Amino acid sequence: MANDPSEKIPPSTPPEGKAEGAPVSQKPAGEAAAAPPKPAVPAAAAPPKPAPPAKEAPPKPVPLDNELVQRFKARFGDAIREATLDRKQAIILVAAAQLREISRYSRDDEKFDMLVDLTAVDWPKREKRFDVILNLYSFPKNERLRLKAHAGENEPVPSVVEIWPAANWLERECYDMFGIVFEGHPDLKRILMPDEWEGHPLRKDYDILKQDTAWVRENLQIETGQ
Amino acid sequence: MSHLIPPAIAPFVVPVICGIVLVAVFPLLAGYIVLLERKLMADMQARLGPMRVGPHGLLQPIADAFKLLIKEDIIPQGADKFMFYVAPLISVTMALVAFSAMPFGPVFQIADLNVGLLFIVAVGSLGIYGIVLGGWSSNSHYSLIGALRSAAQLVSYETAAGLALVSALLLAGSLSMKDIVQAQADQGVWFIFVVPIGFFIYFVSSIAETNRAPFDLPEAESELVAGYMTEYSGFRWALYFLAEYANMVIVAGIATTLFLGGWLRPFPGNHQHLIGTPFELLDALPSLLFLGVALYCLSLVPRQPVQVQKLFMAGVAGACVLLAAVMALTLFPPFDAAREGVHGAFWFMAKVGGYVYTFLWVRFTFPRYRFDQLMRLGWRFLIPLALVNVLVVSASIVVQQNWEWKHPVVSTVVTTAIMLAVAFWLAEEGAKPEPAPQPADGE
Amino acid sequence: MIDKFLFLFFAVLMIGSAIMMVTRRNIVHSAVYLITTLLATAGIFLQLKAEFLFVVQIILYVGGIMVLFIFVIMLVNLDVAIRMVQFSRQGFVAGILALVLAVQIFLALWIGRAGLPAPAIHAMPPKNTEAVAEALFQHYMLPFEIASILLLVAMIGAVVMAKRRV
Amino acid sequence: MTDALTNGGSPIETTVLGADEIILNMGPQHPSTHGVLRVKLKLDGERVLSTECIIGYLHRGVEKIAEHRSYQQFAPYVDRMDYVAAVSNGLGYCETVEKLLGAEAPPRARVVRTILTELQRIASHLLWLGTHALDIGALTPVFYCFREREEILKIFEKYCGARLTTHAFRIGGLQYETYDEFETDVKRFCDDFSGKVDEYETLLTENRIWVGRTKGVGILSTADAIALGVTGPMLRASGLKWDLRKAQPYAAYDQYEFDIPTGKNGDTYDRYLVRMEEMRQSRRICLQAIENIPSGPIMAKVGKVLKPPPGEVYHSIEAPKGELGYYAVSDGTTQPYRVRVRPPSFINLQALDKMARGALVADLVAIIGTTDIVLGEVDR
Repeated sequence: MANDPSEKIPPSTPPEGKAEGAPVSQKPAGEAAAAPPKPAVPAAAAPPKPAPPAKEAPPKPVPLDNELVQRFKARFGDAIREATLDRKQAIILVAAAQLREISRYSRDDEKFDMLVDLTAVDWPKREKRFDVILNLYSFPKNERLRLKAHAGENEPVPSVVEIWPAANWLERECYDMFGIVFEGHPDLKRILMPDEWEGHPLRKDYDILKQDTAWVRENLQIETGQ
Repeated sequence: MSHLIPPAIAPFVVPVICGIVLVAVFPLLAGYIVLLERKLMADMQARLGPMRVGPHGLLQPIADAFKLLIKEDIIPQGADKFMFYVAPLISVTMALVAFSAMPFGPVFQIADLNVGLLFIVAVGSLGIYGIVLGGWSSNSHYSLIGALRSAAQLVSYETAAGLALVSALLLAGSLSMKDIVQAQADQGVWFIFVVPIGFFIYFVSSIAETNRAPFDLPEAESELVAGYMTEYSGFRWALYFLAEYANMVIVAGIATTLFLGGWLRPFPGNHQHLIGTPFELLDALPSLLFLGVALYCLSLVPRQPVQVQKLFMAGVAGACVLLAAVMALTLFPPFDAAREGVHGAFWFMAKVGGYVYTFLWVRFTFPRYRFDQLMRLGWRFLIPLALVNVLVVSASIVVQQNWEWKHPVVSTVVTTAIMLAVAFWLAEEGAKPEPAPQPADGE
Repeated sequence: MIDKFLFLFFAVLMIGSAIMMVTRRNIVHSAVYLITTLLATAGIFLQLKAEFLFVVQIILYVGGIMVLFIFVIMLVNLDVAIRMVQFSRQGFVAGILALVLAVQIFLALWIGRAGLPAPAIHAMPPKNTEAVAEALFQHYMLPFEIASILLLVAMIGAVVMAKRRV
Repeated sequence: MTDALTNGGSPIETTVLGADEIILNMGPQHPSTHGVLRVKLKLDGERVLSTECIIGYLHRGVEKIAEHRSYQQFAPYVDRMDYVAAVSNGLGYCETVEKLLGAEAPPRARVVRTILTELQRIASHLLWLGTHALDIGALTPVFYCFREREEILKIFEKYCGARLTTHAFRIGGLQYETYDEFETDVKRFCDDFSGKVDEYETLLTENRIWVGRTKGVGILSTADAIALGVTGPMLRASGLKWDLRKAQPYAAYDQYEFDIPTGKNGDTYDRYLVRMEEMRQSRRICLQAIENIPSGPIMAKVGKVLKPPPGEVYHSIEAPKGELGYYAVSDGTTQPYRVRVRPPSFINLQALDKMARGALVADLVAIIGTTDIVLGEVDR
């Protein structure tokens, strides 16, 4: 039984390779436990640390260039736009067009076998306003990785449902909330909002008080939902 | 007293009184069975149950009935109106008609048919039409599935129940309810001790027949909302409920009559006297029991918060004292005629109550079967077991009658042992995983 | 007097619901009328003091067979049946046939009326359950067993046919 | 009236009798969809051919609200997502913002957080157990479960005044010191609780009907579970020994010893066993933590106005239902630019179709129960 992932597949990046801000474990204390999760480990883990000094240097994103990123770059070249480390978490910005290939590579070769989350962020002032964000997790390595792709207003993004079935509802939610179209999604329709709703609520230009008054009037028989 | 009544109508007096009492009182009785059920359930689930209406919720059934009466009677769109109206009536009528052959004692019986048992079973099984037609006419999927489940379940379990009854009938040699009890009196043993397996089969099947948990699939609330009753509301819904509880009492009555000795007093051979009195201890037991309840109610009186509730509680105690007095009075020689009837009715009701209590107990304890499991239990366990049971019991009777081999205890032990072996074997077989469905061969 | 009244009541009920049964469009309603017919038949048995037959009629036909009928009817899609034209121009032929049959029965009764026994007034033996058992298991043992085997064969056939689809 | 038999679905001839596929709408008002889940079932008789979940009836736009509240103001809102495990939600959010700020809660706060979160896990699992058993038709366990859950809620109430949506934690630590009898209360609860879990198991674990209803029902293989992003007890029941409390410890979990229960078959019965064992393990953690609560401050110095430097962070915790993640983006102002919640119920619910195909309607009820969803979290 696959009760311990790290016994199944030897980690390609040993957890100790965190020297230059390795991709990703959540926090330093977490690194120790990246070893096989067994009951004995926490006993050996670091004792509770004293509270950190109140004034540290404020965290900020820094460029990242470790083995993982290099492997990605070697494989995909220009499609890997940028790699950063923000609060000890690895972020790789990729070209939207190549998203599916990069995802497949991440899953099959880099063993990021679970798509934890897929979401988007709206930056309306930017030329390509949406960030599509894929949060990946690797059971064998106990690491996280964030793939990010820029997408414009009416620019379809390749769907990753065929790679991670988990993306199905997540992409639908993204479409529902931001209006991002995922190409190749088996059933792209709204999921949380009513099917006939106009507008995509999580866009920055969708005011928090705004609503589809016509829909509300027709379906709820009230003047306003406020 | 009997000379006051013209002979032309004399034979109809007791039946008519019984009938009126049944129709008038049974709904109330059903309400109190519900209250009892809720109280018992509450007790087993670490809570109090209804406490608000009347002291300890004693008036709850009346409040519920009143609420149901004045509720809106909703008919779903697209329903078959006529059927929708009639269906609950069928259920409740058939259930009440079945009571007409039920002996509540040597005296209290509406009609002693010579096919009484068959009549009760037949009429009781007609109640299914109320369920099936009600479910169908509601124009709702939940109702329809509930109705279908109900029909399938009833047909399956009636077979097992019928075969289980046969084992007791073989011993009694009659279909008349009175004769069956009389046979148990003559043979000096209740049939449950002769054919325990038959009783067990009947017990399980009767739970299934009355749609009670863990066989309450036709109304499984977590799957089918309320099954065939989903679209019913108000008083029609209450009629279904009434029919369900009436059916419970009927199956309990059948089981009591066939297996538990009907109105017979337990330990007929025990003649120990209540100290200092000429009465037998067991004859005096009902009175003592009612007196005890009365005392308990009296002790609760001061704890009631409101004056009205105090009075009510005292009234309940008074009623118990009255019952105790009636039970005690009939022990005196002048009332010998009434004694059989009153005490018989008490024991009959007590046994029915015990049977119903077990129903409720089972309900609170077990999860619900799945439909295929229920069918498998019926067809692959109970029916074969019941068939073997009939064979074994008739064999033992033949052996005893034809070869003059009079060792009833030995034969009972032997038959029961054989039946237990068969039961365990069948259970083992049933526990084996279902073989994967074969791919269609040939075409 | 009361006997005659009961007989008339059940007979009228029986014929009336039989007619209703064949004329209903809704197949479930038809089934319900069929149940009424069967119950009325049971009532006539009771009126003739054949208690055992009365109960068996209810248990077997009404309680068993008709439940299965309704069960199957509900499983089958009813839409089609309701939309179909009920009498597809065979009414004329059927009417003639019915008439011929009625005349035939009437003639048979009329011609043979002398041989019919007087209406049985005497009560049946009180234990008619035993009487039925005696008839079935003593006098007509062989036909009874043959009939059972026939039913068994039909049942096994049904099981085999159903099994193949699963 | 018989239109009902075919409405919505394309009638396909499936049996000789001509019985069509039935489309059955379960919910949004249905006793066993645990709120307002609506499942559109395609049935052949009682066998489920496919399911489609229709959700959103409880959508409140939590993520949109976050963009219009300050960091502290948003904290109470997260309690309303998984409202039966509000403490866990709060923990996830507070730690995320702390990470965004680069701050860390003091040790005392972290231990108290751990205790409360584990109690919340027990409470959540108790609620699950009660309703799950009720779905399968066992009427009694639910009352026993609520009896114990009540004790936990009382502890919450004594600690922060609220029982359900507690808002127990603050960004940077805790607002309230523990009350005087906190340790004794938790200890007394834990001491009693061990016997109570055994009691539930006596009612259910070896009950023939229960086993028959749950064993082999709704099987989810390890590979499917990973592919569908399923986390929490469901993933563990599918055989993967993975728990964020061990894999990437947060709060004070690295200090305590506990086991991760796993299942073998990934069926409903295994999920039941895993959750039962998790309750025992949570009790174990509580007992260890209560022994030694460090003294010291309960609040880190984070300031009154929170202005995290621009950037983003993803942080997740092991909530009772699975991995509860928050992805927060700051633009350097007092309000978050974007807060994304990774709701475990939402993603676990996606596996329903996989588990339910070929099952009976009755199994579907068991499967929905064992998925342990809270619609407040699914719809947000």
